[in-house]
Amino acid sequence: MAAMQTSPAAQPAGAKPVLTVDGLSISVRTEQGMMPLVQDLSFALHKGRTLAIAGESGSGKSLTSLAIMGLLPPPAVRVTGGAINFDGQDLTKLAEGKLKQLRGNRIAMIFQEPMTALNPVMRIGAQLIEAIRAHEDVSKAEARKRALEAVRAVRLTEPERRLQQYPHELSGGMRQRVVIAMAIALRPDILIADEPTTALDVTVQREVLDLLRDLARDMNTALILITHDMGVVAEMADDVLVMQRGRMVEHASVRKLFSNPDQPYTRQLLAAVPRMGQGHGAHPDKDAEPLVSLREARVAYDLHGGLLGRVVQRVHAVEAVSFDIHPGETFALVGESGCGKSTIARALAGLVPHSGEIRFQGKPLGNDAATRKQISRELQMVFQDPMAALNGRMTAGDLVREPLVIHGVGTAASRREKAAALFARVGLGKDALDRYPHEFSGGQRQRICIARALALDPKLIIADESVSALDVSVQATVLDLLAELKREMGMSYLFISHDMAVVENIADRVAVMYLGQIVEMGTGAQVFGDPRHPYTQRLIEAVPHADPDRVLPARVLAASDPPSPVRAVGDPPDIVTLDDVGGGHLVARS
Amino acid sequence: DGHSDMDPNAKSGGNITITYKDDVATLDPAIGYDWQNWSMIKSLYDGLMDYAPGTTDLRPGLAESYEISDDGKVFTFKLREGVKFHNGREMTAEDVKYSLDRVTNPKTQSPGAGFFASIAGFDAISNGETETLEGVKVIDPLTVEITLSRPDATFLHVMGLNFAAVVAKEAVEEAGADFGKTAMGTGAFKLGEWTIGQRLVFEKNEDYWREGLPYLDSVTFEVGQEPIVALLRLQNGEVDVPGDGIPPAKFQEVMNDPEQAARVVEGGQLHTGYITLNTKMPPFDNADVRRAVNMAINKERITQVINGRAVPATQPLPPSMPGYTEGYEGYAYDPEQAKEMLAEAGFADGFETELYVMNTDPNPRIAQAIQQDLSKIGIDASIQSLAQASVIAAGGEEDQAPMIWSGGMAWIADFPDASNFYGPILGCAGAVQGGWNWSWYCNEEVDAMATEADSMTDPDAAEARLQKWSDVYMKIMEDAPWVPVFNEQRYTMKSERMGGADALYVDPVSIPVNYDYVYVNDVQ
Amino acid sequence: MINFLGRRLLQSAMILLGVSFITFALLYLLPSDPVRQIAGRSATAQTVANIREQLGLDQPFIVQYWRYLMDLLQFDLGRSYLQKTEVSALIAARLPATLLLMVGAISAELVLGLGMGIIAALRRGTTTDNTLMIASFIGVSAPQFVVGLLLLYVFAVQLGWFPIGGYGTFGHLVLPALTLGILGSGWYSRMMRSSMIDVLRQDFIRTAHAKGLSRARVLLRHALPNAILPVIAMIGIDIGIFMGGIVIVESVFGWPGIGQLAWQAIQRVDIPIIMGVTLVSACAIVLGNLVADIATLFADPRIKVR
Amino acid sequence: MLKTKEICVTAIEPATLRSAAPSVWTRLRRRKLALIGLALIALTFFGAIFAPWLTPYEPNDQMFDGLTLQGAPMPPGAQFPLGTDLLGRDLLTRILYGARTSLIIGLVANGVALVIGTLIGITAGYFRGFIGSALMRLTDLMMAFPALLLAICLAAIFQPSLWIVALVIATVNWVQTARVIYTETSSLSQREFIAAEKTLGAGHLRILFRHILPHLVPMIIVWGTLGISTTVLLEATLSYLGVGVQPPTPSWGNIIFENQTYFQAAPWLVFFPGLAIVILALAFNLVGDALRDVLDPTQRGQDQ
Ligand SMILES: Nc1ncnc2c1ncn2[C@@H]1O[C@H](COP(=O)(O)OP(=O)(O)OP(=O)(O)O)[C@@H](O)[C@H]1O
Ligand SMILES: Nc1ncnc2c1ncn2[C@@H]1O[C@H](COP(=O)(O)OP(=O)(O)OP(=O)(O)O)[C@@H](O)[C@H]1O
Ligand SMILES: [Mg+2]
Ligand SMILES: [Mg+2]
Repeated sequence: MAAMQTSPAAQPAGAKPVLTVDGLSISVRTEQGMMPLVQDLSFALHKGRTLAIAGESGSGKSLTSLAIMGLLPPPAVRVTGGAINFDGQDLTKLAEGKLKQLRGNRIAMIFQEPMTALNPVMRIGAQLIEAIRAHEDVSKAEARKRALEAVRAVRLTEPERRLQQYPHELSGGMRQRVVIAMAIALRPDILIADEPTTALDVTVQREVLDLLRDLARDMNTALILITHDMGVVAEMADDVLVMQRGRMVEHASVRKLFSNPDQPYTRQLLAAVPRMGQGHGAHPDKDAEPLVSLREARVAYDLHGGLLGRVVQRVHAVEAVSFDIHPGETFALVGESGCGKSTIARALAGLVPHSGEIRFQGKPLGNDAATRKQISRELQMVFQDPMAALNGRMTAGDLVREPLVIHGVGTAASRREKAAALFARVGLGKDALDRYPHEFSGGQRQRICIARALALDPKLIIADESVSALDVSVQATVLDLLAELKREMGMSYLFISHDMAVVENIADRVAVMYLGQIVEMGTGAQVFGDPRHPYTQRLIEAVPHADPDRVLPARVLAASDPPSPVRAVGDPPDIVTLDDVGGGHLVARS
Repeated sequence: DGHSDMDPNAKSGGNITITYKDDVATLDPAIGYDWQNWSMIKSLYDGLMDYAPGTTDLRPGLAESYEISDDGKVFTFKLREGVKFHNGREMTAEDVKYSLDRVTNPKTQSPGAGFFASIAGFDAISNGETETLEGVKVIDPLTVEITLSRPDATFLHVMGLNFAAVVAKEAVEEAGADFGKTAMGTGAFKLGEWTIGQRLVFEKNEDYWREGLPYLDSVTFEVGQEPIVALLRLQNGEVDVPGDGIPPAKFQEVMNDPEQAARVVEGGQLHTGYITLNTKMPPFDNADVRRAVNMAINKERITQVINGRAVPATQPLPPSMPGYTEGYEGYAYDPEQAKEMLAEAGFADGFETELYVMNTDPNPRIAQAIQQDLSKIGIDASIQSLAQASVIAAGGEEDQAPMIWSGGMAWIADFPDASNFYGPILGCAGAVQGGWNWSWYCNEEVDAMATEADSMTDPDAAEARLQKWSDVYMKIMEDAPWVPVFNEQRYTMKSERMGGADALYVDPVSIPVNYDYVYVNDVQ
Repeated sequence: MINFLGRRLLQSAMILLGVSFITFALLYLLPSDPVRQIAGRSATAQTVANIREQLGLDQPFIVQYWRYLMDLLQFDLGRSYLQKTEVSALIAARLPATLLLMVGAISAELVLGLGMGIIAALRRGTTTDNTLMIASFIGVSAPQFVVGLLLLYVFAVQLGWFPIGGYGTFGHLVLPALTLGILGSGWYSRMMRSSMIDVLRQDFIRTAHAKGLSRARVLLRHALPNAILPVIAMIGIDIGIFMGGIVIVESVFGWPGIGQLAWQAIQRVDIPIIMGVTLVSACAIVLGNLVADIATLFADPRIKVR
Repeated sequence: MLKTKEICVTAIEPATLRSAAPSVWTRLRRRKLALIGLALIALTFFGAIFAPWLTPYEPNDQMFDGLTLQGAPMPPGAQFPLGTDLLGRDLLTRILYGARTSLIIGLVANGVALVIGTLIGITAGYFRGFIGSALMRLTDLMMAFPALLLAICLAAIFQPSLWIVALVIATVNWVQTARVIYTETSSLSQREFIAAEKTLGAGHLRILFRHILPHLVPMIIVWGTLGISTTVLLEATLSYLGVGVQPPTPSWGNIIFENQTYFQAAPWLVFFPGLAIVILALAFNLVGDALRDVLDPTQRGQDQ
């Protein structure tokens, strides 16, 4: 596919770009010689404007930003052509010592993973102060003051206390804000944000995006925003650059791109974006016996302490949750991070002990090995992070055959056939059987997980944030596959996601969770069309829309600590009561 | 008065440093029984009897004179006047009695108690029936009378043992069980400082009853010093005498350097290294087999293996011991004949056996040399190289150790008398479970001869007595329960500044040095 | 924290109890008779029996152990069979030296091992890396006696930088600590290398670089504190490993520690001393593990005291 | 919406466009260092097995001309390539025969210790609960117990012999491995792919050995190779204390220990056996390092 450059949207007349990238090529050295990863990339960046780089996973977005920072992973990956001009110097030719002075000071970057981007054993304050003192000869106290300012600027509550905390003591959203604070502390000319919100749930995502936009505006910073979420692109960007397989596909202003994309790939990408309001949703078949039924299910994690390790506190992760999943139904759980969605999934899969009642196919879920093994044939789980859920030392083929081997299904030959068939089914070639998980892209890995879950022809698949990390096009493929299987084989899903648009698109029924309890439940149309509970309303409001013309709802930005499900022993939380507001639409009484 | 021993060249004053590998276990004369604290205790304490420096000649110590009754059973000791303990109190006959009572009392757990078995009333005290020795009487403050239950020709030697040293009662009672970490005697030195694990300092006893002695102001013992390192320090001028001698690994180096070799002192030792052959275990119950083994051992070669630091032995007694049989050739090295003898005894094809040995160098090496010699006559001996305590335990069992190489645990005489090599290690008394007669040799006839010899207490019969002992050992050699292998020579070194006769550095009683008589040249 | 310590101390007490029992049992089974050693060569059977009774060695095993345990509870370690001195006094006199040596050795091995490990990790795959690998293996394989004497010969005798053995000043400590440290440094350098390689791959290192920090700062402030975490746990294990080496090193350098005491006691089957030293060394190891855990606690804020 | 097949083509990342993986052996063979390691190991085994044909001397033959008249050993020379020892035996011969003992100790005893340590560590780390804490308390106990004392006592209670020594070494040397493996396993068993296996219905044994164990291989290699030196020297210490292999049976460790005080007078007596130990441990480490890389799928394609 030839790269075609469309002229970017009109730029502020006469303004000189702060950064220009000219014909940038990046390659990796392999056994077969230099392999190009990014080819012939050019763009310009202006003060106070936001450039979004979108595109499929593995298309070279992160590498491009690393190249600007001069942080390409040595020694294999290198810039092999082109120039990056900043402030009259070519960054690709600059000595490490000079680059060091620019990094953090003039060009700052927010990395893709907020969870791992901070040094876990260093206090937040120290990490901030260090960044300031690396570039400005100021006293510790002065640097501390500046750090405090930065922390206030990203609207973290209790800024003084935050400086004393360690990264693990903060939630993902708060950590991401710390990373942003670090990046803006020195008021850089250019801020690169690589997928700053992918790991965050919608409400936090909303806050972070608002923050970035405000900062860019207030400080007149040029922002490069890398994302695969077209909704985010639409809301944030002035210009968009679409990449595919290391090449630029299209470069246009955001309005132009959304209203009139030039390139087929861009069109594909836009078409794949799930949008709110396309949902269908169906009422459950009340007569059929439910496949899964939860009655007052509870999961509490004990926190031990004391001389004898007695339980001193309890995390009420799931509290008196009841719902049914019927055969052939897609049931979705939504809610912010830490509200207990995964815990329900884990309880169902038998990974954590529960109280209350969980029935699968009418039989109560026990904890003895035999029934567990039996149930594991019928109930499969697809985990949030495919890389973590696959044993990196086994080939994809072995991984998919694994459930067959465990349950002694078929012969070696028949298993091999079955694995190949499953791979074909999820759109992976035969050659993929002999490769290892790290040799696949994120989307492909997720498909391996799905193939594995399908191997035993289960009745229920639990999909815990299975598509969140995928770029839209891959996400769409996976969702299609799930729908296809549901049609063909009558499979049921428990679908967990924080992406409201996706949920709305595929769920028959939806339950909204808050602090371990369900606060609203009904068909997709009921919940999304007529959200009754304030929390549900807030969630839906926070969803970014892939529409640059939409007027953003006004919001009071206040960072708040999420309420905690940790309670003293003997102090259980209040149980909410659900009222039927009509047609099986249940809403918590407030 | 001992003044005949004074060295006209000696200078008074100065300090010397002596090193040891092992820490000093105790300075309690009733307990101390290793050759390291043996000489230290000798300098801190005195007994009624003593030896002339550098020799094996008995002389009176705290006793000015003594008388022996005609039947040889009653010894009357006249004590010196004005002898003071280190605390200034005068020593009296009561102290002598107290000390003997104490050492024989089982509560003291003295390893030397058995030496006093001939004193009347010993059995009563060791059974715990009484606390005092009936045979020891205080006649007046300066006279002690000791009555024996049987004549004992070695008794004066016994009174020269550390175990018989005179201690101050009040000090013992004050220190209680920790007496061994203090010292209160009448000796030439008193204990100055003792830092456990590091050093002991002996200070000159200004009131010492042998006038003019000691020459040195103080002696410092540094413990925990690896012998090789001690030698390095000696070469560096930090140490005066390496207490553990010249380490084998350095022997050649020292001897090949004329400057250092000049400071090496060589002397005999009352020591014999031997192999015990368990006469209760076949095939060593056959005297011909034992003789064959005696002929199979190449003593010259073994001596060579330890760098010639010994002389091949022919009999149990070392050459410097009175009673040694001059001119006795022993069993000459002759593997051919040994093989023939074995064949005649019915072991033409040899046999398998075990050789026990203590595990510190050079003993395993010597055992391997012995092993090779045995293999030449068809005996296949496997080596059991064990910790000292384990070898001793095995030797004390009737049926466990067919052969033991005695090195490291070997008999160094307690006192220079021929009888000292018999009782526990060759006599019937030692051939009991847990005993030290590891060859389990018990010849009633020889035992009778030994008893007879030890009853010859008349000083005029000394010659005859020694002849008797010589006969005893010749008889034993005929039965061959042992293979005497070598008599170790002592090689020691001193720093340039050390003075005094060479004999003081290889003193047979006070090893490694007779601290009372040595001096340094570099004092003003 | 108090709770954590309390629980750990309780556990440690159980471990010490176990150690005391096993040691006591093993020594009881040992085929050598301590009474014979005490009584000496000329002892009569009566004397032997007397001593056996006095020491309570004629009692059944369980009674003996029980008595020992009761004394132990009053911090009475008994008296040495051969020296007659209180074991606690003997140990107390020597323990400070051993602890000092231990601290010195651990410092030496950490400095050497971590240094070598870090350099090897940074120079991964180069000649430097390979040279350091060979050096580690030589360190691990070299007999301590020889290493000690060699160091002594070169640095004390030839160069005269340090005293030839002994105890007292810092100069005395250097060579013995180094001798022990060389052994441990081999292990540490191998572990540090792989730990460092892992950490250098992590995201926050890239963040640190992105802040424009100098290479040295990234290494020392960011990589090292993280890479060292798995290594800290080793320090507890180490003390146990050192216990063996201490016997040799203390004797080569004339260091007045408990290693020599233990060595002589084992040779002479002086059971109260062996028991005492074993318990003290077990205490040291348990304590070392505790310290390692607490250090990890401080070094890694993610670990919660439970 | 996009069709499945199209995505399949576009989603292949350039870096993964590689031919099928060559076998472990082929990849190992490409590494020079690994080959050197293998050659050294082979050489050691060859020397140990064919010792009688490689040297004209007997290992225990105390030769008259092997000592000077003063009883000093002979330095390396024409007659005795590596010199002689303190009893006039040929050192090369003893090192060759000693390889037999040392290989048994360094490989078998060390291997058994490694297996025990791994099994205990992995079980305790995975099962937690009663079994886990019982095993870890045992490990703590063993760690607090002076290994040398245990070794001495055990060896003294039984009759010392090569196999007893090997057994003793195995019983005391597993502890550290267990501790380290335990920590690693505890964190591994929290990983999501283990949870995933559980939901598939995999049994404990399968999870332990198919899924956790392979991840421990690098650590096992580090401890295993460093353990070679440690155990060979521990055997020597035991022999030196008289509870090990009995003389005159040679082993690399006891040749060193017998002669270490002579290292200035006769350095070859310590140097050559020491060299042998270092080379053996290093050789295994070279192979181990290479094997670790080869077995690690993320390292594929990185070989020279
Ligand atoms: N260190 C490396 N060695 C080899 N190939 C690499 C390396 N880092 C990245 N790549 C490859 O370079 C390509 C671009 O990677 P990059 O991280 O820039 O993708 P991306 O566009 O950021 O994707 P994502 O949305 O998944 O983050 C990918 O195919 C990837 O496999
Ligand atoms: N093993 C555990 N021990 C203690 N608390 C836990 C444990 N696992 C989860 N929790 C707590 O239980 C609560 C629910 O967690 P859960 O993983 O179910 O959240 P979630 O809704 O899946 O969140 P996310 O969207 O971030 O995945 C959280 O407060 C979490 O901190
Ligand atoms: Mg990326
Ligand atoms: Mg979750």
